[in-house]
Amino acid sequence: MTDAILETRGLVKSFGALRASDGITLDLRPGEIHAVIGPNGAGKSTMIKQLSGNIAPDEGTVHFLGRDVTGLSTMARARAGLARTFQVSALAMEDTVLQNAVLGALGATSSPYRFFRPALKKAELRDRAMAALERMGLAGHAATVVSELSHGQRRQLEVAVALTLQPRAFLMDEPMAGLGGEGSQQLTGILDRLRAEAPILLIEHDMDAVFALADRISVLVYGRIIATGTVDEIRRSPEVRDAYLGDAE
Amino acid sequence: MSRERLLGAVVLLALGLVPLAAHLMGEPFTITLATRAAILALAAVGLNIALGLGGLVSLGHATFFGIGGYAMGILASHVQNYEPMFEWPFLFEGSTSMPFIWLVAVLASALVALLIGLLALRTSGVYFIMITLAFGQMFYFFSISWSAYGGEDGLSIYVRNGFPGLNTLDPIQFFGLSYAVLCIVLLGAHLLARSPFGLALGAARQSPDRVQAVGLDPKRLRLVGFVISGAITGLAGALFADLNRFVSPTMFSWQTSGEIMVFIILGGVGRLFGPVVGAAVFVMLEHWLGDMSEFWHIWLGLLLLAVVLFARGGLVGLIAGREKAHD
Amino acid sequence: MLKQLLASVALLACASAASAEVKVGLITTLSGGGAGLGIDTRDGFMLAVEEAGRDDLEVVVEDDQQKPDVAVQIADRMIQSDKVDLLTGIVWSNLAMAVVPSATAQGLFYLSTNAAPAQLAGKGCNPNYFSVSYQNDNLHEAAGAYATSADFKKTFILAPNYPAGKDSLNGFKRFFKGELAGEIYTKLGQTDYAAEIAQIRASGADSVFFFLPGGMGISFLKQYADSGVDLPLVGPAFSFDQNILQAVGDAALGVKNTSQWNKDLENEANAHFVEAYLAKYDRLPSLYSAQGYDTALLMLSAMDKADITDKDAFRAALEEADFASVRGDFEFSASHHPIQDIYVREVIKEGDILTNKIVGTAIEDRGHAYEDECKM
Amino acid sequence: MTPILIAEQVLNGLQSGVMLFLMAAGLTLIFGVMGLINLAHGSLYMVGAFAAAATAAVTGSFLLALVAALAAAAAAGALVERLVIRRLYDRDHLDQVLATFALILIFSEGTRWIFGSFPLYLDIPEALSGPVTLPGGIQYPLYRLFIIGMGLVVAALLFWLIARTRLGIRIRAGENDREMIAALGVDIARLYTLVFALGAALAGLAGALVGAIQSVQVGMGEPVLILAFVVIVIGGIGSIEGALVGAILVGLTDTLGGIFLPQIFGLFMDPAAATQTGAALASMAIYVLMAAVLVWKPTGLFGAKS
Repeated sequence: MTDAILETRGLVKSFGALRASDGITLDLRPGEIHAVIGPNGAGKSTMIKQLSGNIAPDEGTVHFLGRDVTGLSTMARARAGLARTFQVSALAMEDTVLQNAVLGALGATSSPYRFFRPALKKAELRDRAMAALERMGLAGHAATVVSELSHGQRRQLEVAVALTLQPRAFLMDEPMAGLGGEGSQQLTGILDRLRAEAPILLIEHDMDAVFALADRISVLVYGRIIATGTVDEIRRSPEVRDAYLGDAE
Repeated sequence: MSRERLLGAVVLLALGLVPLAAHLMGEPFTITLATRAAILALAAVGLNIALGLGGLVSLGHATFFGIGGYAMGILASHVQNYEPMFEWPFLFEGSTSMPFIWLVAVLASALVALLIGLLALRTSGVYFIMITLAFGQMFYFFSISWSAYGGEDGLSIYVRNGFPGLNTLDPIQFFGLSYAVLCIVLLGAHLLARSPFGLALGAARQSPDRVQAVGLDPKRLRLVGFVISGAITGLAGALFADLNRFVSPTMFSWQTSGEIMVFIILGGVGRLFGPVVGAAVFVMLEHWLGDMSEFWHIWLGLLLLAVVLFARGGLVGLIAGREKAHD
Repeated sequence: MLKQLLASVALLACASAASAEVKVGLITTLSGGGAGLGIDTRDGFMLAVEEAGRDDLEVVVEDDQQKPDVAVQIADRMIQSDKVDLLTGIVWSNLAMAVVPSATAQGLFYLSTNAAPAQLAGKGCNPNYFSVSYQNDNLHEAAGAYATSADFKKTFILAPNYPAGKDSLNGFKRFFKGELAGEIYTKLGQTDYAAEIAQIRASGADSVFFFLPGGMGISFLKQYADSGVDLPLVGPAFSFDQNILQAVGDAALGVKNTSQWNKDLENEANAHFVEAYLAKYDRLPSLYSAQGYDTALLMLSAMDKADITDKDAFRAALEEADFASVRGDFEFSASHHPIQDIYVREVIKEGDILTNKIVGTAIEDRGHAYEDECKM
Repeated sequence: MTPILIAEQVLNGLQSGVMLFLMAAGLTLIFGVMGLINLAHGSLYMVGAFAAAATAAVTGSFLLALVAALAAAAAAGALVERLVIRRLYDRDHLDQVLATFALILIFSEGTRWIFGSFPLYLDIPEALSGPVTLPGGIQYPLYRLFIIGMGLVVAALLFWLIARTRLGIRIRAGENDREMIAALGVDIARLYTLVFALGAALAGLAGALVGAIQSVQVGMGEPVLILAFVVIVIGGIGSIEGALVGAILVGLTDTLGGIFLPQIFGLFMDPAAATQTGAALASMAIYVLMAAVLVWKPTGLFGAKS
């Protein structure tokens, strides 16, 4: 075994004739941001769903913290410390920012089958939630209802909820999506600091952010990883230029 | 205090005071009406946990209402007819004690809710509405043809069951008991909504992906919510049967499910006092419109339509504002 | 119209507040699919009340929507709020079972215009409960007796799967001496009887007895007539009642049915009733109208003899049944159910209108099967 | 039990299934295109039956009665769509359930107000009455064969309409993407009114056809409505094929269950208890079927994955 936190070997997933994942092997090492890029339809969503446990691969395995988690549910992986953010914000829109963060803390620390004491009055839940909100600069909005937040704030809340899990690794599905230049820069700074805490597998379209953040980049095309390497290696790779960057620019 | 809270407190207080005044003025029927409103509100508070909090549109809550009713009917009829329910492993004659009947009603409806929930929660959306309806119909037809307990004729219990220290035949005392149960359950529902469970169930309605991503199982949350919801509606069924001193398959009918749902929507979905307002208004309408016209269902229908189309958030929403309270 | 009626009755009542007043609660079905029966009951009852023109009588009418819990609620209101002395009018047995036991337990009189389940005739009989119509089994028993006398050897019998349906088939079998070709319980509210008719055809029966009240009977009769099975049919009056016959159409022609009343019964009271009803409501009376009318006559006769506040005297007056029934002779058994003749009718056409005529007597002076169980 | 009797019962099941299909097709179409649960669909069935009975009483013509049923139900459907249903498309199922529940109350009591509380009369036309002898010696009512034929013709027309015509293309497009067909310049409001009226007309036709052999009375629509819901849920909501398969499945289960269950219980119980228990279980059979299908396939036999 390597010392990788998260590792896939030979993931294959087909939908009818379409091979959305065609033998994906990659790993996420401690302290790094590993970005996965690729054109639309390359199979990035299918890959992340197999990592998070939303869909099961036809072949191949997923290891997390040295354990084979291929057969585990999303919930079990989350409890084991795999935190995920969504491409389209998946938040409880009618609840407040704090309630959303407390939900994360609840999943991480205790059973939800407690029926009488108010959730927000539980110190251990509240402290953990507030700590995460503070780090994302949302502490001032704790009492705001999510539907009233700006788009950027919602992206930050996504990350904050993931943080409350105190995860061992992050799966982030296009966290910059829909953010303006300024918002994007701000989030880039946050992610940059986050990698020390837990490594991030980052799927992202925003190339500026990817090049600024990534320790390593993997390029996914038609369900295959065609190259993995440092930022410079990828920039120089002729295959990547041909297959991807070439037509992107 | 938010306007919604204030409105709720006023309605609840009124529901308590009106029968008291009626008692002093010697108008026992008003007390009966208020008791009916309180018990129907209780049934709707139960459904509101599944519907409002969990987003589970159950068109089969009459199942639990009926099970609660039949728990009362069956237990009490055995005592009434001097026919023990069973003699082995020990002699059991049935029961006419409300606390015991309530316990049986709650446990039986919770158990059935668990079984129905396990199957029904595999589906969602319209399918969930329809499968709950189908389970209700199963119980309805079964109860009609179950001749041991009266079938379509139902079961008549001549004397209202007892509660330690109370004369339940006195309308005001039985009202007080029903009202107290309603208040306790409302408090419970209030706590539940703010508890970790309520937070998680509410989030499972709004964003099941998120709930999974933080390591919680939305299906299990819904199942537990459905069971709690069914148990409360079952308790209401037992009280309703005692109010009428009668149970019949009508309690299982899909119109009953529809009416319980109507209370909630009339009052306001997912609002603590919505079911209370809805049930109280419905009982008053039934009473007054029924006096006004032989064709009062037309007016009831038009009114319901108006509420759905123009008063989103129900009557509570109309008066207290669209925004729900947050703590 | 109802409101005006009530108002006028109430007004009359107010005019002479001095005399002891009788307040009557009439609970019956006035809305929904079963409203026709309740409307006839009410109209028959109110006709007699108006003809009496008494100023010491007030009638409160309420719609039970054919729902037991609503009926209970109305009964509670009438007892608690309107302080009625006497209840009447319920059409359906399940509603009667919900209302009657507790009302009589509270000391009220209940006069049944129709529903008379076995429980209330036998073990659950009550001194304050009187059935003016019949005991539920009676018409079915008469059908059994008729089937025997018509020399039916192999009869196929069917009824819905609910208590009244089971009572019906048991009642029929009690008086039927032949053999059964088959016995079916259908679903309550069923509308398609193709499957049952096929079974009848295949069973080798020589006749069919059915009890399918309301819309079920209409559906059955139409489908039976169209099926080409032409075995003789017999059933209780419910599916051949005046209001239903027009909806059944010619499919009902010639069918024998049993009833304790018909509009051509020859007695003075009946002739007057049919004429007055037709004049007032512009339609022929049904069995329910007749039962409602008789119930009101019984009550009025007791009011002449006793004050309702004196329960024992009033009860004794009711027991005498000293009124001119549209059925001719009328007397109560010890359990307060009628002892009466039950007739066989045949569906005929008078001009364009389908109606019944009496063709014979099925049972004479029939009481009921539960008399011995009644201890009071 | 002879083969002839079994064959006859299968025909009966088929006939009741075809009738259910007419109801279910409209329901499933309306759900598929507009995403609307319409509890008031049974009321349109009732409107059809009453219109047919009233017309037949005046004109004496069964054909005119059928035309009147189609017209009245379609008109009632279009009217209700314009006034009420239109406002419900963007609402959740809960609001739809309640609003259409309210419509049932209005329709039922309104009909009673107009036509009175007593059942109306509608009869089979002379030309279609009485039994015919089928191959194998089965005596079977001609009118029921007519219903089966009529139902199959309507089913074929409906499939053709959806697969081959412009309207069908729009309907299919509407199922997939509301905005897209709006972008194509189709008047979506008119399309919806049309689809709703079409569904209503089918229900009205069913009401009239069935009214001739059953009882035309207030409240006749609700039992059929529940059955139609069972059908479309089994078949998969939004799928016309599913509605056809589901309808026939429900028709057969209901008919054959009622016959065979009591006989099966008769093998090991005394006859009286067996008929009662069998009848009780038979009345639950279709709901058991529905629950079983949903547990096995949570979106019905032909339903799209949700």
